[in-house]
Amino acid sequence: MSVNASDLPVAVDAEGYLKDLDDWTEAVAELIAVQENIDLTEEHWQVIHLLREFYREFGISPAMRILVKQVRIKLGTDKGSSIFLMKLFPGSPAKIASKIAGLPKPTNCL
Amino acid sequence: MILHTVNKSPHTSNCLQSCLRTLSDQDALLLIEDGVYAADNHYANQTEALGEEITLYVLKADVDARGLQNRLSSRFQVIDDAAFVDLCVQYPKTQSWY
Amino acid sequence: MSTTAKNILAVMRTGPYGNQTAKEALDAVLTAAAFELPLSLLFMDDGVFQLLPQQDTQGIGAKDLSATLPVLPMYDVERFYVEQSSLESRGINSAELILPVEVLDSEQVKVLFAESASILSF
Amino acid sequence: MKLSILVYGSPNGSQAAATAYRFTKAALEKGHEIYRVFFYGDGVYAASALNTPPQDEQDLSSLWRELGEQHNLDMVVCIAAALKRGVLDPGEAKRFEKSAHNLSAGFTLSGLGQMMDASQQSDRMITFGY
Repeated sequence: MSVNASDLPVAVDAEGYLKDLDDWTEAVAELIAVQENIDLTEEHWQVIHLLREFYREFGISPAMRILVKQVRIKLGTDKGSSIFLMKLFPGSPAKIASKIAGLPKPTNCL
Repeated sequence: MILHTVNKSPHTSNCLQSCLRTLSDQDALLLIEDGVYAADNHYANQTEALGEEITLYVLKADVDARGLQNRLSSRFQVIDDAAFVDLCVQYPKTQSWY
Repeated sequence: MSTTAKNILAVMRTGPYGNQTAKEALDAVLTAAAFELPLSLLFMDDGVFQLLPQQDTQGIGAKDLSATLPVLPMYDVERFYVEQSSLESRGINSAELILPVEVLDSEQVKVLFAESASILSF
Repeated sequence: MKLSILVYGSPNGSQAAATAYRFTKAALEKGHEIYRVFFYGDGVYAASALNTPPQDEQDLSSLWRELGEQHNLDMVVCIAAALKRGVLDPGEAKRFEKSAHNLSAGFTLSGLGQMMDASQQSDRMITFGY
Protein backbone atom coordinates (compact mmCIF):
# COMPACT_ATOMS: atom_id res chain seq x y z
CA MET A 1 0.00 0.00 0.00
CA SER A 2 1.28 3.44 -0.74
CA VAL A 3 0.03 6.64 0.83
CA ASN A 4 0.64 10.16 -0.37
CA ALA A 5 0.46 13.32 1.70
CA SER A 6 -2.80 14.11 -0.06
CA ASP A 7 -4.25 10.80 1.17
CA LEU A 8 -3.77 11.75 4.81
CA PRO A 9 -6.89 12.99 6.59
CA VAL A 10 -4.83 15.74 8.25
CA ALA A 11 -2.52 18.54 7.02
CA VAL A 12 1.22 17.86 6.92
CA ASP A 13 4.14 19.94 5.70
CA ALA A 14 6.33 19.03 2.74
CA GLU A 15 8.39 16.71 4.94
CA GLY A 16 5.37 14.96 6.34
CA TYR A 17 5.28 16.51 9.81
CA LEU A 18 1.84 17.37 11.19
CA LYS A 19 0.95 21.03 10.79
CA ASP A 20 -1.35 20.88 13.81
CA LEU A 21 -0.03 18.60 16.54
CA ASP A 22 -3.56 18.16 17.94
CA ASP A 23 -4.47 16.20 14.79
CA TRP A 24 -2.47 13.21 15.98
CA THR A 25 -4.27 9.92 16.53
CA GLU A 26 -2.99 6.37 16.40
CA ALA A 27 -4.68 5.99 13.02
CA VAL A 28 -2.80 9.06 11.72
CA ALA A 29 0.42 7.55 13.06
CA GLU A 30 -0.25 4.36 11.09
CA LEU A 31 -0.65 6.37 7.89
CA ILE A 32 2.50 8.47 8.43
CA ALA A 33 4.38 5.24 9.13
CA VAL A 34 3.19 3.73 5.85
CA GLN A 35 4.59 6.78 4.04
CA GLU A 36 7.90 6.01 5.68
CA ASN A 37 7.57 2.35 4.60
CA ILE A 38 7.29 1.22 8.20
CA ASP A 39 4.83 -1.37 9.47
CA LEU A 40 4.16 -0.46 13.08
CA THR A 41 4.76 -3.30 15.53
CA GLU A 42 4.37 -3.38 19.31
CA GLU A 43 8.02 -2.31 19.63
CA HIS A 44 7.41 0.74 17.41
CA TRP A 45 4.43 1.72 19.53
CA GLN A 46 6.47 1.52 22.72
CA VAL A 47 8.92 4.06 21.29
CA ILE A 48 6.13 6.26 19.93
CA HIS A 49 4.37 6.40 23.29
CA LEU A 50 7.65 7.05 25.06
CA LEU A 51 8.31 9.97 22.70
CA ARG A 52 4.88 11.45 23.27
CA GLU A 53 5.34 11.17 27.00
CA PHE A 54 8.75 12.85 26.72
CA TYR A 55 7.27 15.70 24.72
CA ARG A 56 4.38 16.13 27.15
CA GLU A 57 6.85 16.45 30.01
CA PHE A 58 9.64 18.55 28.48
CA GLY A 59 8.11 20.26 25.45
CA ILE A 60 10.85 19.23 23.01
CA SER A 61 11.64 16.34 20.69
CA PRO A 62 14.74 14.61 22.07
CA ALA A 63 18.04 14.41 20.24
CA MET A 64 19.05 10.88 19.16
CA ARG A 65 21.41 10.35 22.09
CA ILE A 66 18.68 11.23 24.57
CA LEU A 67 16.13 9.05 22.81
CA VAL A 68 18.49 6.08 23.10
CA LYS A 69 19.01 6.81 26.78
CA GLN A 70 15.28 7.15 27.46
CA VAL A 71 14.52 3.89 25.65
CA ARG A 72 17.24 2.18 27.69
CA ILE A 73 15.76 3.49 30.96
CA LYS A 74 12.11 2.86 30.13
CA LEU A 75 12.18 -0.19 27.83
CA GLY A 76 15.33 -2.00 28.93
CA THR A 77 18.98 -2.24 27.96
CA ASP A 78 18.37 -4.65 25.07
CA LYS A 79 16.34 -1.94 23.31
CA GLY A 80 18.33 1.07 24.43
CA SER A 81 20.75 1.13 21.52
CA SER A 82 20.99 3.11 18.32
CA ILE A 83 21.13 -0.19 16.38
CA PHE A 84 17.74 -1.25 17.74
CA LEU A 85 16.23 2.16 16.92
CA MET A 86 17.83 2.16 13.47
CA LYS A 87 16.15 -1.16 12.78
CA LEU A 88 12.74 0.17 13.85
CA PHE A 89 13.06 3.59 12.19
CA PRO A 90 15.71 3.28 9.46
CA GLY A 91 17.63 6.39 8.40
CA SER A 92 17.29 9.00 11.09
CA PRO A 93 15.41 7.39 14.01
CA ALA A 94 14.93 10.51 16.19
CA LYS A 95 13.47 12.46 13.27
CA ILE A 96 11.32 9.71 11.79
CA ALA A 97 9.98 8.44 15.11
CA SER A 98 9.15 12.04 16.12
CA LYS A 99 7.27 12.48 12.87
CA ILE A 100 5.19 9.34 13.41
CA ALA A 101 4.62 10.25 17.06
CA GLY A 102 3.20 13.61 15.99
CA LEU A 103 5.92 15.72 17.56
CA PRO A 104 7.37 18.90 16.03
CA LYS A 105 10.49 18.62 13.95
CA PRO A 106 13.51 18.78 16.27
CA THR A 107 14.44 22.50 16.17
CA ASN A 108 18.06 22.04 17.11
CA CYS A 109 18.62 21.62 13.41
CA LEU A 110 21.78 19.64 13.87
CA MET B 1 41.48 37.95 31.79
CA ILE B 2 38.15 38.95 30.30
CA LEU B 3 37.06 41.88 28.18
CA HIS B 4 33.63 42.99 29.36
CA THR B 5 31.49 45.11 27.07
CA VAL B 6 28.46 47.06 28.29
CA ASN B 7 26.07 48.55 25.73
CA LYS B 8 23.19 49.90 27.84
CA SER B 9 22.84 53.22 29.62
CA PRO B 10 23.31 52.89 33.39
CA HIS B 11 20.20 55.04 33.77
CA THR B 12 17.91 52.43 32.21
CA SER B 13 19.60 49.08 32.77
CA ASN B 14 21.44 47.13 35.47
CA CYS B 15 24.03 45.82 32.96
CA LEU B 16 26.82 47.98 34.35
CA GLN B 17 26.01 47.07 37.95
CA SER B 18 26.08 43.35 37.16
CA CYS B 19 29.28 43.73 35.23
CA LEU B 20 30.97 45.64 38.07
CA ARG B 21 30.04 42.91 40.57
CA THR B 22 31.82 40.27 38.51
CA LEU B 23 34.76 42.24 37.13
CA SER B 24 38.13 40.77 38.16
CA ASP B 25 41.32 42.74 38.68
CA GLN B 26 42.85 41.42 35.49
CA ASP B 27 39.81 42.31 33.40
CA ALA B 28 39.02 45.28 31.19
CA LEU B 29 35.75 47.12 30.71
CA LEU B 30 34.75 48.67 27.40
CA LEU B 31 31.64 50.82 27.15
CA ILE B 32 29.94 50.81 23.74
CA GLU B 33 26.70 52.16 22.28
CA ASP B 34 24.47 53.56 25.07
CA GLY B 35 26.89 52.08 27.59
CA VAL B 36 29.14 55.10 27.04
CA TYR B 37 26.82 57.26 29.16
CA ALA B 38 28.40 55.58 32.19
CA ALA B 39 31.70 57.30 31.31
CA ASP B 40 30.13 60.73 31.74
CA ASN B 41 31.97 62.53 34.54
CA HIS B 42 28.64 63.31 36.18
CA TYR B 43 27.99 59.62 36.60
CA ALA B 44 31.37 57.90 36.79
CA ASN B 45 31.80 57.76 40.60
CA GLN B 46 31.45 54.00 40.66
CA THR B 47 33.78 53.24 37.83
CA GLU B 48 36.29 55.75 39.15
CA ALA B 49 36.30 53.84 42.44
CA LEU B 50 37.54 50.69 40.68
CA GLY B 51 41.12 49.57 41.24
CA GLU B 52 43.75 50.90 38.85
CA GLU B 53 44.47 47.32 37.66
CA ILE B 54 41.18 47.35 35.81
CA THR B 55 41.48 49.28 32.58
CA LEU B 56 38.46 51.22 31.42
CA TYR B 57 37.76 52.02 27.81
CA VAL B 58 35.07 53.82 25.91
CA LEU B 59 34.40 53.54 22.17
CA LYS B 60 35.16 56.78 20.32
CA ALA B 61 32.49 56.54 17.61
CA ASP B 62 29.78 56.16 20.25
CA VAL B 63 31.16 58.97 22.42
CA ASP B 64 31.34 61.34 19.44
CA ALA B 65 27.90 60.41 18.18
CA ARG B 66 26.39 61.28 21.55
CA GLY B 67 28.28 64.53 22.07
CA LEU B 68 30.09 63.30 25.16
CA GLN B 69 33.62 64.29 24.03
CA ASN B 70 34.02 66.96 26.72
CA ARG B 71 32.08 65.22 29.46
CA LEU B 72 34.20 62.09 29.91
CA SER B 73 35.76 60.95 33.16
CA SER B 74 39.55 60.95 32.83
CA ARG B 75 39.58 57.37 34.10
CA PHE B 76 38.47 56.16 30.64
CA GLN B 77 40.67 55.74 27.59
CA VAL B 78 38.94 56.61 24.35
CA ILE B 79 39.62 53.98 21.69
CA ASP B 80 38.68 53.50 18.04
CA ASP B 81 37.27 50.39 16.34
CA ALA B 82 40.74 49.07 15.49
CA ALA B 83 41.76 49.26 19.16
CA PHE B 84 38.50 47.46 20.06
CA VAL B 85 39.70 44.59 17.86
CA ASP B 86 43.10 44.71 19.58
CA LEU B 87 41.44 44.39 22.99
CA CYS B 88 39.44 41.42 21.77
CA VAL B 89 42.72 39.80 20.75
CA GLN B 90 44.55 40.79 23.93
CA TYR B 91 41.87 39.29 26.20
CA PRO B 92 41.10 35.61 25.56
CA LYS B 93 37.37 35.93 26.32
CA THR B 94 34.64 38.51 26.13
CA GLN B 95 31.46 38.76 28.17
CA SER B 96 28.84 41.03 26.62
CA TRP B 97 26.42 42.72 28.99
CA TYR B 98 23.37 43.88 27.08
CA MET C 1 33.98 17.99 18.19
CA SER C 2 34.02 16.78 21.76
CA THR C 3 37.56 15.39 22.01
CA THR C 4 39.49 18.44 23.22
CA ALA C 5 36.43 20.62 23.54
CA LYS C 6 36.57 24.07 25.10
CA ASN C 7 34.26 24.32 28.07
CA ILE C 8 31.41 26.75 27.55
CA LEU C 9 29.73 29.01 30.08
CA ALA C 10 26.25 30.16 29.04
CA VAL C 11 25.23 33.30 30.93
CA MET C 12 21.44 33.57 31.17
CA ARG C 13 20.36 37.07 32.21
CA THR C 14 16.83 37.61 30.93
CA GLY C 15 13.44 36.64 32.26
CA PRO C 16 11.68 33.81 30.45
CA TYR C 17 8.86 35.46 28.48
CA GLY C 18 9.38 39.20 27.93
CA ASN C 19 11.19 38.47 24.67
CA GLN C 20 12.69 35.53 22.78
CA THR C 21 16.12 35.72 24.39
CA ALA C 22 15.64 33.09 27.11
CA LYS C 23 13.96 30.69 24.67
CA GLU C 24 16.68 31.09 22.07
CA ALA C 25 19.41 30.87 24.71
CA LEU C 26 17.91 27.54 25.79
CA ASP C 27 17.87 26.33 22.16
CA ALA C 28 21.57 27.18 21.91
CA VAL C 29 22.29 25.43 25.20
CA LEU C 30 20.40 22.30 24.05
CA THR C 31 22.45 22.29 20.86
CA ALA C 32 25.72 22.52 22.78
CA ALA C 33 24.47 19.68 24.99
CA ALA C 34 23.46 17.57 21.98
CA PHE C 35 27.05 17.96 20.72
CA GLU C 36 28.25 16.81 24.14
CA LEU C 37 30.26 19.97 24.71
CA PRO C 38 31.24 20.62 28.33
CA LEU C 39 28.73 23.19 29.45
CA SER C 40 27.83 25.20 32.55
CA LEU C 41 24.92 27.59 33.00
CA LEU C 42 25.03 30.75 35.08
CA PHE C 43 21.70 32.38 35.89
CA MET C 44 21.95 35.97 37.03
CA ASP C 45 19.90 39.18 36.99
CA ASP C 46 16.38 38.44 35.66
CA GLY C 47 17.68 35.10 34.36
CA VAL C 48 17.00 33.66 37.83
CA PHE C 49 13.28 34.15 37.15
CA GLN C 50 13.55 31.34 34.57
CA LEU C 51 13.98 28.97 37.50
CA LEU C 52 10.87 29.87 39.50
CA PRO C 53 8.38 27.02 39.99
CA GLN C 54 4.67 27.17 39.12
CA GLN C 55 5.06 28.85 35.74
CA ASP C 56 1.81 28.53 33.76
CA THR C 57 2.14 30.07 30.30
CA GLN C 58 -1.21 29.04 28.84
CA GLY C 59 -2.62 32.53 29.25
CA ILE C 60 0.13 34.19 27.21
CA GLY C 61 0.40 31.61 24.45
CA ALA C 62 4.10 30.93 25.05
CA LYS C 63 5.90 27.61 25.49
CA ASP C 64 6.70 26.86 29.12
CA LEU C 65 10.49 27.12 29.41
CA SER C 66 10.42 25.79 32.96
CA ALA C 67 9.18 22.48 31.54
CA THR C 68 12.14 22.21 29.18
CA LEU C 69 14.96 23.33 31.50
CA PRO C 70 14.77 20.15 33.63
CA VAL C 71 15.64 18.09 30.54
CA LEU C 72 19.22 19.37 30.69
CA PRO C 73 20.48 16.82 33.25
CA MET C 74 19.45 14.09 30.78
CA TYR C 75 21.78 15.76 28.30
CA ASP C 76 24.51 15.46 30.96
CA VAL C 77 24.40 19.18 31.72
CA GLU C 78 24.61 19.26 35.48
CA ARG C 79 26.39 22.44 36.48
CA PHE C 80 23.80 25.11 37.19
CA TYR C 81 24.94 28.21 39.00
CA VAL C 82 23.00 31.19 40.26
CA GLU C 83 24.45 34.46 41.46
CA GLN C 84 23.66 35.12 45.09
CA SER C 85 22.96 38.84 44.88
CA SER C 86 20.57 38.32 41.97
CA LEU C 87 18.59 35.91 44.17
CA GLU C 88 18.73 38.17 47.20
CA SER C 89 17.60 41.32 45.45
CA ARG C 90 14.63 39.36 44.08
CA GLY C 91 13.75 37.65 47.34
CA ILE C 92 14.24 34.15 45.93
CA ASN C 93 15.34 31.15 47.95
CA SER C 94 17.57 28.78 45.96
CA ALA C 95 15.82 25.74 47.48
CA GLU C 96 12.56 26.58 45.71
CA LEU C 97 14.07 26.61 42.20
CA ILE C 98 13.26 24.03 39.51
CA LEU C 99 16.88 22.94 39.02
CA PRO C 100 19.45 21.85 41.59
CA VAL C 101 21.63 24.96 41.62
CA GLU C 102 24.82 26.01 43.28
CA VAL C 103 24.70 29.55 44.67
CA LEU C 104 27.83 31.59 43.98
CA ASP C 105 28.85 34.90 45.51
CA SER C 106 30.45 37.54 43.31
CA GLU C 107 33.98 36.28 43.97
CA GLN C 108 32.98 32.76 42.94
CA VAL C 109 31.31 34.10 39.80
CA LYS C 110 34.61 35.77 38.88
CA VAL C 111 36.34 32.40 39.23
CA LEU C 112 33.65 30.73 37.10
CA PHE C 113 34.18 33.30 34.35
CA ALA C 114 37.94 32.89 34.58
CA GLU C 115 37.77 29.09 34.32
CA SER C 116 35.53 29.03 31.25
CA ALA C 117 37.19 28.74 27.87
CA SER C 118 34.32 30.27 25.94
CA ILE C 119 31.39 32.44 27.02
CA LEU C 120 27.94 32.58 25.44
CA SER C 121 26.34 35.83 26.60
CA PHE C 122 22.56 35.95 26.64
CA MET D 1 43.92 35.46 14.74
CA LYS D 2 40.68 33.57 14.02
CA LEU D 3 37.64 35.56 15.21
CA SER D 4 33.94 34.76 15.24
CA ILE D 5 31.22 37.35 15.60
CA LEU D 6 27.77 36.68 17.06
CA VAL D 7 25.08 39.23 16.12
CA TYR D 8 21.82 39.20 18.13
CA GLY D 9 20.42 42.67 17.39
CA SER D 10 18.36 43.63 14.35
CA PRO D 11 19.41 46.56 12.12
CA ASN D 12 16.49 48.66 13.36
CA GLY D 13 15.88 47.32 16.84
CA SER D 14 19.27 48.22 18.25
CA GLN D 15 22.71 49.51 17.39
CA ALA D 16 24.25 46.04 17.73
CA ALA D 17 24.09 45.17 14.03
CA ALA D 18 25.96 48.36 13.11
CA THR D 19 28.60 47.93 15.81
CA ALA D 20 29.15 44.31 14.80
CA TYR D 21 29.61 45.40 11.20
CA ARG D 22 32.19 48.06 12.11
CA PHE D 23 34.03 45.59 14.35
CA THR D 24 34.16 42.96 11.61
CA LYS D 25 35.42 45.49 9.09
CA ALA D 26 38.10 46.73 11.50
CA ALA D 27 39.20 43.16 12.24
CA LEU D 28 39.56 42.40 8.52
CA GLU D 29 41.53 45.61 8.00
CA LYS D 30 43.90 44.49 10.75
CA GLY D 31 44.46 41.24 8.86
CA HIS D 32 42.55 38.91 11.16
CA GLU D 33 40.67 35.93 9.81
CA ILE D 34 36.91 35.99 10.37
CA TYR D 35 36.02 32.35 10.94
CA ARG D 36 32.30 33.02 10.92
CA VAL D 37 29.67 35.71 11.44
CA PHE D 38 26.66 34.06 13.06
CA PHE D 39 23.31 35.86 13.08
CA TYR D 40 20.94 34.78 15.84
CA GLY D 41 17.75 36.10 17.42
CA ASP D 42 16.65 39.36 15.83
CA GLY D 43 20.10 39.54 14.24
CA VAL D 44 18.70 37.45 11.39
CA TYR D 45 16.77 40.46 10.05
CA ALA D 46 20.03 41.79 8.59
CA ALA D 47 19.86 38.89 6.11
CA SER D 48 16.57 39.98 4.55
CA ALA D 49 17.10 41.18 0.99
CA LEU D 50 13.90 43.18 1.28
CA ASN D 51 15.16 45.74 3.80
CA THR D 52 14.80 49.07 2.01
CA PRO D 53 15.98 52.01 4.11
CA PRO D 54 15.85 55.54 2.64
CA GLN D 55 18.88 56.54 0.50
CA ASP D 56 20.33 58.72 3.23
CA GLU D 57 20.28 56.02 5.91
CA GLN D 58 22.74 53.19 6.37
CA ASP D 59 21.74 49.97 4.59
CA LEU D 60 23.29 47.28 6.78
CA SER D 61 21.99 44.37 4.73
CA SER D 62 23.83 45.66 1.66
CA LEU D 63 26.93 46.54 3.67
CA TRP D 64 27.16 43.01 5.08
CA ARG D 65 26.55 41.50 1.65
CA GLU D 66 29.33 43.61 0.11
CA LEU D 67 31.75 42.90 2.95
CA GLY D 68 30.90 39.22 2.67
CA GLU D 69 31.56 39.17 -1.06
CA GLN D 70 34.81 41.14 -0.75
CA HIS D 71 36.27 38.87 1.91
CA ASN D 72 34.43 35.65 1.18
CA LEU D 73 32.95 35.66 4.69
CA ASP D 74 31.03 32.72 6.12
CA MET D 75 27.88 34.58 7.14
CA VAL D 76 25.55 32.05 8.72
CA VAL D 77 21.97 32.80 9.74
CA CYS D 78 20.38 30.49 12.33
CA ILE D 79 17.70 28.64 10.40
CA ALA D 80 15.27 28.24 13.31
CA ALA D 81 15.53 31.93 14.29
CA ALA D 82 15.23 32.97 10.63
CA LEU D 83 12.21 30.81 9.76
CA LYS D 84 10.15 32.11 12.65
CA ARG D 85 10.98 35.69 11.63
CA GLY D 86 10.18 35.22 7.97
CA VAL D 87 13.69 35.10 6.53
CA LEU D 88 13.69 32.19 4.07
CA ASP D 89 15.85 30.90 1.25
CA PRO D 90 14.32 29.24 -1.84
CA GLY D 91 14.68 25.74 -0.37
CA GLU D 92 12.88 26.57 2.87
CA ALA D 93 10.19 28.56 1.04
CA LYS D 94 9.45 25.46 -1.02
CA ARG D 95 9.60 23.13 1.97
CA PHE D 96 7.12 25.20 3.98
CA GLU D 97 4.98 26.08 0.98
CA LYS D 98 5.57 29.84 1.25
CA SER D 99 5.00 32.07 -1.74
CA ALA D 100 8.29 33.99 -1.53
CA HIS D 101 11.85 33.92 -0.25
CA ASN D 102 14.08 36.78 0.80
CA LEU D 103 17.47 35.58 2.06
CA SER D 104 20.04 38.05 0.80
CA ALA D 105 22.98 36.88 -1.32
CA GLY D 106 26.05 36.10 0.73
CA PHE D 107 24.14 34.66 3.71
CA THR D 108 23.55 30.96 4.41
CA LEU D 109 20.82 29.40 6.54
CA SER D 110 22.17 26.75 8.85
CA GLY D 111 21.78 25.25 12.29
CA LEU D 112 22.88 26.29 15.76
CA GLY D 113 25.59 23.68 15.43
CA GLN D 114 27.46 26.33 13.42
CA MET D 115 27.45 28.55 16.51
CA MET D 116 28.88 25.76 18.64
CA ASP D 117 31.45 24.98 15.97
CA ALA D 118 32.49 28.66 16.00
CA SER D 119 32.88 28.55 19.77
CA GLN D 120 35.24 25.60 19.39
CA GLN D 121 37.20 26.57 16.29
CA SER D 122 37.76 30.31 16.80
CA ASP D 123 40.50 31.88 18.89
CA ARG D 124 38.08 34.60 19.93
CA MET D 125 34.33 34.98 19.90
CA ILE D 126 32.47 38.20 20.58
CA THR D 127 28.75 38.77 21.03
CA PHE D 128 26.89 41.89 19.95
CA GLY D 129 23.66 41.76 21.96
CA TYR D 130 20.51 43.66 21.10
